[in-house]
Amino acid sequence: MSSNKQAEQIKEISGVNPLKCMKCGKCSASCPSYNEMDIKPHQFVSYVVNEDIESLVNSKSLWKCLSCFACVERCPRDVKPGKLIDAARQMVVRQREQDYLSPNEIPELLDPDLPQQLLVSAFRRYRR
Amino acid sequence: MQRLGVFVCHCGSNIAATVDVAKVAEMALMEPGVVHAEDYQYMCSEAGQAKIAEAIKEKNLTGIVVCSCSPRMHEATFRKAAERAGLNPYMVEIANIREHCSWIHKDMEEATKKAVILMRAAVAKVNLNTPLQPGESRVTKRALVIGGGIAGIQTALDIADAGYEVDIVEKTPSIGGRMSQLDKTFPTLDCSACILTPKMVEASAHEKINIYTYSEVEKVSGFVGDFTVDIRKKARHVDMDKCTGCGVCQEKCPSKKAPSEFNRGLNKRSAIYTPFAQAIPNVPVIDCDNCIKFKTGKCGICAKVCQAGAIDYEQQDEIVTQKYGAIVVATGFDTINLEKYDEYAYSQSPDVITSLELERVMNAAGPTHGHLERLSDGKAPKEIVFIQCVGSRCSDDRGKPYCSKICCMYTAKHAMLIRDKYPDVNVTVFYIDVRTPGKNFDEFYRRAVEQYGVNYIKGQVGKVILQPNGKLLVQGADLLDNRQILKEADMVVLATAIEPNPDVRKIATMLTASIDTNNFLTEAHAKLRPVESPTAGIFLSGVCQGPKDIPETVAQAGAAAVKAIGLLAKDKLLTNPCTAKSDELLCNGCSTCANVCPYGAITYEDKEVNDHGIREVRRLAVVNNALCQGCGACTVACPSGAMDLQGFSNRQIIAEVDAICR
Amino acid sequence: MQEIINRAKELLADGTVARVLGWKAGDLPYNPEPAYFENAEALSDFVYNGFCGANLSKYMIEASKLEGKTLVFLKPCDTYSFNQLIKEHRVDREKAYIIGVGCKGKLDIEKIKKAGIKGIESIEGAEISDAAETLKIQTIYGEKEMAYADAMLERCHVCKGKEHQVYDELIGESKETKDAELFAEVERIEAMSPEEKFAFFQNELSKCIRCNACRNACPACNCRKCVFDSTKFDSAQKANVDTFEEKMFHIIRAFHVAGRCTDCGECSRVCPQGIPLHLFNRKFIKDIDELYGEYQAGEDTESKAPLTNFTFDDAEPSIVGKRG
Amino acid sequence: MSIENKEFKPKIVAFCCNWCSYAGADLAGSSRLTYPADVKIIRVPCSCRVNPMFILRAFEKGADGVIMCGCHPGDCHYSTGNYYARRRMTLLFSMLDYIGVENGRTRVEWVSAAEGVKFSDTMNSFVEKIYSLGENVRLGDLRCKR
Repeated sequence: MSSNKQAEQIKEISGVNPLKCMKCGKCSASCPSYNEMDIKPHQFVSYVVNEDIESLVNSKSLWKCLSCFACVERCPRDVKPGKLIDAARQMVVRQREQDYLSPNEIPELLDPDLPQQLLVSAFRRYRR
Repeated sequence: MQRLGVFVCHCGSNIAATVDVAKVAEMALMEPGVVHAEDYQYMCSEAGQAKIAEAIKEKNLTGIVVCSCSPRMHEATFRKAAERAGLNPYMVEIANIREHCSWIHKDMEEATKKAVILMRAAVAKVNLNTPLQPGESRVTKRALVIGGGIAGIQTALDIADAGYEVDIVEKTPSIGGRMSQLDKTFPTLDCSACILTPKMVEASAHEKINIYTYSEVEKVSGFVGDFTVDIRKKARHVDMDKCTGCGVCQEKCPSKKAPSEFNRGLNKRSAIYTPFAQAIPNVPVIDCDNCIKFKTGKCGICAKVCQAGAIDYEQQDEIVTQKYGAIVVATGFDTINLEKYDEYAYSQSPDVITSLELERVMNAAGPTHGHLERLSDGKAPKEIVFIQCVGSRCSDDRGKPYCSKICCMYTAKHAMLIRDKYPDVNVTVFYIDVRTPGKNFDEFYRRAVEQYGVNYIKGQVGKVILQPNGKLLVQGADLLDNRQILKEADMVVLATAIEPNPDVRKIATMLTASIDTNNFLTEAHAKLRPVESPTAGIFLSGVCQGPKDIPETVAQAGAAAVKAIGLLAKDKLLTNPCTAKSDELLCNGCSTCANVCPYGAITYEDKEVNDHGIREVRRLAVVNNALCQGCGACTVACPSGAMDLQGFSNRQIIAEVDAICR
Repeated sequence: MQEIINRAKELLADGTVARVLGWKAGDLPYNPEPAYFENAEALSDFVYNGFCGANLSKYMIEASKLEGKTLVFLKPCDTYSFNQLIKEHRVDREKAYIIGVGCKGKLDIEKIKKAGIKGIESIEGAEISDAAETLKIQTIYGEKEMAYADAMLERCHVCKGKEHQVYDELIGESKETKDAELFAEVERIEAMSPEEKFAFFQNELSKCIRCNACRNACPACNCRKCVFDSTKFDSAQKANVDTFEEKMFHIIRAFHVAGRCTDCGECSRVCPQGIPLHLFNRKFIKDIDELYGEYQAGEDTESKAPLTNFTFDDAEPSIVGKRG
Repeated sequence: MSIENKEFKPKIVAFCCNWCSYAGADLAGSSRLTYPADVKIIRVPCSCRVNPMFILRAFEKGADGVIMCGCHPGDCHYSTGNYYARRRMTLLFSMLDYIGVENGRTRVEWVSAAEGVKFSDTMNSFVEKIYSLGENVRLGDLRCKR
């Protein structure tokens, strides 16, 4: 998939318009796992704008993000960097064809103490 | 039948790019009454107007239609051109084929079809136009300035120097406004009080300026040249003539619990108080909510200690009604409410303060008598952190979308003053961009960095944590070095966004001045008429129109004064001739129209009328053309159509509707 | 009724009034007409019974211009219209001597005919002094009977009450006749689908022959020169069938009287084609009550009419869509 | 914007008050915000100048939609004009709905001089609504039976 298409897909999944970012750095300032990241939260936005999705997807930050959404909460231009990196993770998961969860698969996977919310968020992310 | 001329403007390529102007002119010739049609590159240019004048004379036209830009732009130009050529200026109609057609449609064929329809509507309307003569209305040679800050004072001084009477209405007990709360001012670092108090004294001493303090505007009626304003002088409970301003009452007053608004609530004041030492007028005010005498009926010490016998507990509010020719709004600004910004811990720790509170802390007359100390424990701070753009440039609903313009300069000023007075204190400023445009401004900021070693870090602060040991931990990011920063600070100063004075919306409604969603008053034209409101006779001075610093405020105050003087200098004003007119034969005299007239322009009289031979005395509506502003509410309320609006008559609008729907 | 005639004779005799405005017996037992009576002899054919539905307050506009006072008999619902005319300075209260006559509900001859009663010679039980329970109608086909309530005008079934709003004297007692909900009919139409509503009104209005009876009878419709007769609005005469005002006549008339119409029901009573014109006015009254607070035109002579008044938090026009 | 029946070109009349919505329309123009060409604007001094007879006239002469724009309540240049307009239009729309005209064909929108974007968005959404409602047959001839 061309980098342009990937960037479009990230924007579509996250519903974020990265052009609204004014590069204030508040997301990086609020990020608890900033130091473990190679690409910093405020750079997610510029990577998506420059459509350099390859390095974003292969970066360590992809899996360092705790999805605490502090950056989404505090961004003054409501650019939601957390959602962008979450969408980038989607791209990786979807590439390995495990991206569609169908209802009939659920019975075997279901064990009694599986939290209901996990199912709902799994469906929210991986439904067709 | 009218002899009409239609002139279609290319407006360079603005119109001609998407509208086939030749076709519009060609179609115009097919309209009833049109005897002349032409198109030209720039109708509003001298050459264009000459073409109009020539066509009027040559073909003795009785009316013209100009298909061009918005009438709000050049209607006056084309009316004057017609008048110079001997045609009544109100026989001119404009078809807006630029803003409403060429600029918003891409397809040439579609845009041309719409332009032709708009031209047809204008021709249909001008066919029914009648020549009108503007009336005259008198001008009261007196101006009102709402707001007693530097903007209001400067405007009042300039108007008074031109020889006109001016009244200043100030809500707080003294004039001086926001500037009186500042310590120093940029870029020259002179002391704010030193440059403000002479102007305040000059204003109070000026025989043409009359100052109402502790007063508010309550009702405004009338219109340009003839405003009638009710001013409510709130009861001070101190007789202004007798009081000598000795201040004994303030010392002796036992109730010291009220937070001092002037010091931003950082310290307390007595129930009977003057906001600050150099207050003008230097007459105290009793704050009834905190005065023991008013709450419980006991006490009354101030009356006892006052030698001048000026205390008067029974004093009541007083309404002063005054007529004015011009009104200048100078209501100033305040910092926004920071409760929603809990990530900066503003409401958790007293050491997190706004820049305006820092002004009071550093001011000699302030709560800490000028010593820079932490408000929690009074110790001298070693580490101070400034955070820029708090609440500004935010598109969420917590803050304001605009840049407040003055914060970068006053933060550089604060940093410089602190480093100068306390060299061992480290100052760090977290910024997104430092915006210091204009004369000597960037040099001022560079001095703070180069000469005083203020540490500027590019990156917003994410969170300020109040630590158990009382120090503040600031979590920020340094985007240039790509490092996250955890800095301990003794004091954090927030460069808070500013917003217009909250009750300006009430004043705007009274003045029918238009106001935008951020509560800034809308100017008549953003570039060409920045100090006037679209409502004639209302002028804007200072931050009520938009964020600006003191130099710009004083410049705009002077400009507003000149505009007001220009209005007051006229003895008569030309009034809008498009006013309502009642047809004597049809009027039922039922007073429905008088009920809806916002200006009270309609009165009734019994008049002898000859209605097709029947002579009888009838009760008829009479419109006072000086008062009527031509809104048209009465024409719709009148069932029989007796009341009609000249310039926008029922038949004209119906003709436009027919032309559009043909 | 004799009591009314005697009182009128007294007032004429002692000169308090110069003329009497009442009803004169028509050629048939069920069509009395409004008439002036200058002297006592003329009063002999004065009549006041169940068929005197005409609202005399509109005639007072002309009567106010005549010399001396005019005695006028007003039913309770007529007095609302008189108050409204006072508010709009169309009548002169001093030139009118008002006697509030009792009312037991007025009759609608169309309903009697629709009940199959033809060839009417005389009707008993319609006098004001009668109990107004049943009507005995002598016809050429024998005697017929009909309940008074079934023959009553639609407006009397939703009567606003029997107190007179303005009067100098009161004569005769009244009888409550309200037995239906005021807005029932309007709500029934509102509940229809847009297609049904349009079909209902197209069917009703297509019967209209533009005779202007409704306009001439309506006390609120009192312009010296109606907008449909003047050149002010480019709304041409009634002859042109396809012009603008032909189609919208009833809607515009309803709009002009909105907030001023006292719901006296005259428009529907006088319409020769039997179109229920009151449905338009009553719809506006219902909207005004719902959106801007209960308002009964003619209850007083000072209050501002709803359409010449406003509050800061009036409903937005989009409420029409939401209300369904 | 869905334009299903290609040949159906709606006629839409917009009454704009000179001080606010007309200035809003100008701002939409100068900011080059597009909306369909079917909308034609008539300038009136204030929204209180719009007589219900104009709106009925527009419908009768073949308009498919009529929109009236004015200043936000409280911002009227003549202080109370739009309050009267608001009542008149509410009653008129209620009557039109009562006789069966789809109430999507009429609309009131308060647009200030600074709201160019709102003006173009309003026009776009209104025209789209009119396209979905199709041609206006109902008010063609209310009186004569088809």
